[in-house]
Amino acid sequence: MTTETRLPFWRRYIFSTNHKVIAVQYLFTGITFLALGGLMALLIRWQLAYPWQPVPFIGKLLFAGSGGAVTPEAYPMLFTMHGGIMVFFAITPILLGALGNYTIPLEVGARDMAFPKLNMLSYWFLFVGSSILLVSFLVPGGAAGFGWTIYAPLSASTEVLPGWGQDLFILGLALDAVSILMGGVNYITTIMQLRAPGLTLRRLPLTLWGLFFSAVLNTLWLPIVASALFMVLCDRRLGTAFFLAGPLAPHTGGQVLLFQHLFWGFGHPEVYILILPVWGLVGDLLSVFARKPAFGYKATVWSMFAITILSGIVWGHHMFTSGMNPLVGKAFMVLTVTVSVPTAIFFLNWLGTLWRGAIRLTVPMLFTLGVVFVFAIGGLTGLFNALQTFDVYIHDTYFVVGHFHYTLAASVLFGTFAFIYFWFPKIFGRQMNTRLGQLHFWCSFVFLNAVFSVMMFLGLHGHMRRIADATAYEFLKPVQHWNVFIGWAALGLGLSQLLFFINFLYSLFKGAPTPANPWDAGSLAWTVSSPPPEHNYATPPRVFCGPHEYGVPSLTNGDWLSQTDPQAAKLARS
Amino acid sequence: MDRATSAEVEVPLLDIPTGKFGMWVFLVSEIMFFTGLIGSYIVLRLGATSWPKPGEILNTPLLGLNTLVLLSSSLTMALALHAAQQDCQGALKRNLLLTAALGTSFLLIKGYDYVHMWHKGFTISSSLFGSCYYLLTGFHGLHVLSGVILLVYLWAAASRGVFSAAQYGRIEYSGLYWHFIDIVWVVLFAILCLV
Amino acid sequence: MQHWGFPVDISTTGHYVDGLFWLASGLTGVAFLAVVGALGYFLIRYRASATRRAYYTHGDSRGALFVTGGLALLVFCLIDVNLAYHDHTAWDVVWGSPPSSRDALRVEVMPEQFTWNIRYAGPDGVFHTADDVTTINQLHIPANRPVIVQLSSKDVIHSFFLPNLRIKMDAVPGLVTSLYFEAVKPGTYEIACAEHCGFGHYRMRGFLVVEESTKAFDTWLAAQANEGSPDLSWGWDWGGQT
Amino acid sequence: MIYGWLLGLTLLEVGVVMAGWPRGAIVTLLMSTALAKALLIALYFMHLKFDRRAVWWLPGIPLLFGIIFVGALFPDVVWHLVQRM
Repeated sequence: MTTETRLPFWRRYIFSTNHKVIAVQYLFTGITFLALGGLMALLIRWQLAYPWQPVPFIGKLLFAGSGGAVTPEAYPMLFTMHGGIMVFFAITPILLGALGNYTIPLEVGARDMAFPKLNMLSYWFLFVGSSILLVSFLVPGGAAGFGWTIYAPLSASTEVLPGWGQDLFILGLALDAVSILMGGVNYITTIMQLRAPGLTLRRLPLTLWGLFFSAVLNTLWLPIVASALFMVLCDRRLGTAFFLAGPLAPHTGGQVLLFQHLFWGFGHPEVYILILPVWGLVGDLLSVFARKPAFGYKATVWSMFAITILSGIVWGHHMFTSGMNPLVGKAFMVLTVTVSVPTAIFFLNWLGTLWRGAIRLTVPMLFTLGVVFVFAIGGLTGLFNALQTFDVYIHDTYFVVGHFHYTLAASVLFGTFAFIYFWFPKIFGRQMNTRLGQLHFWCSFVFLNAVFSVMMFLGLHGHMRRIADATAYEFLKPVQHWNVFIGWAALGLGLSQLLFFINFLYSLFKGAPTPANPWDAGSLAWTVSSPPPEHNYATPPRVFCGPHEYGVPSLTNGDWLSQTDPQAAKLARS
Repeated sequence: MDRATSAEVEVPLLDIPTGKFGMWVFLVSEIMFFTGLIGSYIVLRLGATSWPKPGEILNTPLLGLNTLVLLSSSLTMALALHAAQQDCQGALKRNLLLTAALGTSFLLIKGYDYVHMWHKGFTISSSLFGSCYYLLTGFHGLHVLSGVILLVYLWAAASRGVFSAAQYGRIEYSGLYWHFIDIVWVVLFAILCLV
Repeated sequence: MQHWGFPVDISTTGHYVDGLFWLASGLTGVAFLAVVGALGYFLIRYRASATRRAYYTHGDSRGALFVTGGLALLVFCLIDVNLAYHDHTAWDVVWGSPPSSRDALRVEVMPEQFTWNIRYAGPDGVFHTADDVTTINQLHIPANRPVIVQLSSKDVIHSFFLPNLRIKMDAVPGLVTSLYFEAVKPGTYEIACAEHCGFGHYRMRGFLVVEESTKAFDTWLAAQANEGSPDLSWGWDWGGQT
Repeated sequence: MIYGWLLGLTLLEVGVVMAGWPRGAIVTLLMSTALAKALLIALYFMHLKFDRRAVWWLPGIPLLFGIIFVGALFPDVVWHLVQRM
């Protein structure tokens, strides 16, 4: 196969089939949309803090018609696009697209993904999908306004939401789904088929296990929601009534709840699709920076497996108040609380990894520990939502919003940053600034908890989600000041991300050059130069031990073994 | 490319070629996609108060014929693979072309069926059954179409003589896809047209 | 008017919900403190130092697995099973044992974007007849008498949320859902829509007026009945089901 | 050979429907014939019969989840029939 150095620019950096280039494309796309989604979050918080007041500075540009204030029509678009963008076009591209594409071939010791062309196609499907999403802001009637959960009949009837923005949102999502599926095929195949000699499944980095299981979940459940999305489109434009009933339906027989089943059948696994890679990353990074083998590696992997299975059969806990058959409710409740067993095992193994370690508090380590902290909150508050009787009270309130932002926003965001700070030297061959990184962590940590914990207290008070103006309700007036508080905390959170952007861009061009292995990490990727050569490995590396051989006794030069270190054969225990 | 890298494989878990593994993973997602559609159909139908009797609306013999056409195409596809493995280029090209032709005729018959139904007033928006019928068969039809395109592409490649007893991977993997489409139709035919 | 925690509870069953919350908070709080405590202690105690090397273990010994599994099992029994049991019992009270439709007040609620249509059976006690009483956004009920509400929807999904009674139920087009409750504190409270139903979702607000007595309620109902003829385009016969 | 079986089964299906047997019988028969055909294709044309058993997991897992998923919707089907307005 031709080495790409001879290829023209556009083949090397734009329509490239090289997994490292594609990963960077995913990374930049993801970060861009992260910023966009964050901006929308700020607009939402402003509207909730100061209802119908003109948005300062940017208001005039965005909402010219209303003198700079968010309108009742614009508000649903804001939270719909915020959710859709964050889940499908920010977090997914970064954690699956970038992390997956970059690490998998390097860590399994392959020259590239199993299907490089498919890989390139996958990115460009995402690109087109995200472009369609952006275009949807400009069409008459504006962007989609049915909430990222796309609940029918609101989404499925043009009588209640006529604009083409709705259809474009669904179309963009469908394209993104195709892109993710292509990625999934590549990840699963590469991890299963292209492992270097000696790299048995027990020697895979935990990150790859996380990516593997999340790819499996995507391959299984994304098609389900895709089919539902197409049916919604038919309902909107072809006069069918799959999800329509009552006066809105052109003919009888449609079932409204069917959509919710199909959506959450995917929607709940989606939570784990996003968090599994983070869990894996946390396992690896704790091990690297505690200079100690990952505690209970096998137990962790089996817990991931258990969660992968469980996640597919608990979706009903999103529908306790939906009017579905109450008999199944209890089954879903019991299954849901069971999830906390594998989760508990994760936490015990993470703590076990730190126990008697030699902990180095680097920036990626800070964010990793941040994940452990915020996910403890996110996971434990999940139990509350599992309890039917309590859930019917806090369902669709800010308690739920706070909970899933702790798991999906806080944990996944910290995981994303841990990934970027840890892999930046390998990807770009330069170091990121440590001081800025630490500052970025502590600011994010404080503001993030301020925002999301207060949300849960609002939820306890009965504050519904997705309402544009809490002061419309008497019983919410006394807690309105908390909305103001969240607004300013959110602004702080947004501003502290500037530290990251500055650091990222500065280091990208001016950062100090870094050695091949700045972290003394043991996995395969760190045996090649930073940035790695065009095709990673001239010859397939031989692997002699697991990726977590730190603190090895009877080692004189350093305290760790690389996976390719021949003396591991007699020294390592994995 | 696949073969270039699959040389690096230590001991593949399932010990099948990388390309075949990838195709199977893709088929997994295809199975789930049709699970979503067929599952919705089942749920909607069982939940409905009234449903037309089989044959009452649909032209069962015609669709039965279509089933035979698609089954035959599966046979020719299998023969094509066999020919490739035996290195008989002529038979390979013939069978690929035949498979594509059968796939096309399936689409043509389906198209005729659509037009006919539509004129009889059985449209996608006329009833829940209509919606389900056109949705399921429509998506299956799209899969057949893409399959036909794939086959023509393979045929062109075969004419360039890229396949041999040592090099028949792509024929085999495409075959998997084609047979999968066939299976889907067998199921759809039973649950839509007969039951 | 409180600025923290739950809104005032006017129901007979609300304390089950609040109780579940405090129980869950206690149990998960302990778990959280344990995790964070261990985390903090390890971070201080086991910092990297030039002299010490990390303890080399893969934590896959039988002992380690035993401890991990044991603790996980402990969590499961003490927290999960415990909570699941209390939830189960609470559910049977709050949702599982509706009052008989004879002594209960029956109400039909048919929301549409963005109002709550409310219907009483009227003097003949039968729904969907000419003497039904319909109101908009005004749900009056007598105190200390069970109320059964049946819901459906004219257009999209709405969610009938009574914060002060700690319950909500979606109103789904083409489907009849129901909930029941008993209010004990007279006064005027709010009905909220909890399911996003369009741009007017935030102002889809109704009023729950708990009358002191059945008598006060009846006089109110009578006053309503005199106003024009009820709109019969919606409403359904309960056919004995409660 | 396999092909012959497939043709036969298809003709049988159509025939049965034409003959207009009792509904229950038809449904059960058709489901079994369809299943048989699907199996034949998978086993011989897709050579699962000749692959090692581990490969069976690939189609097996989604089928299993698919059945569980659709099965979990059945209580709701009943519910809709009861609660329909």
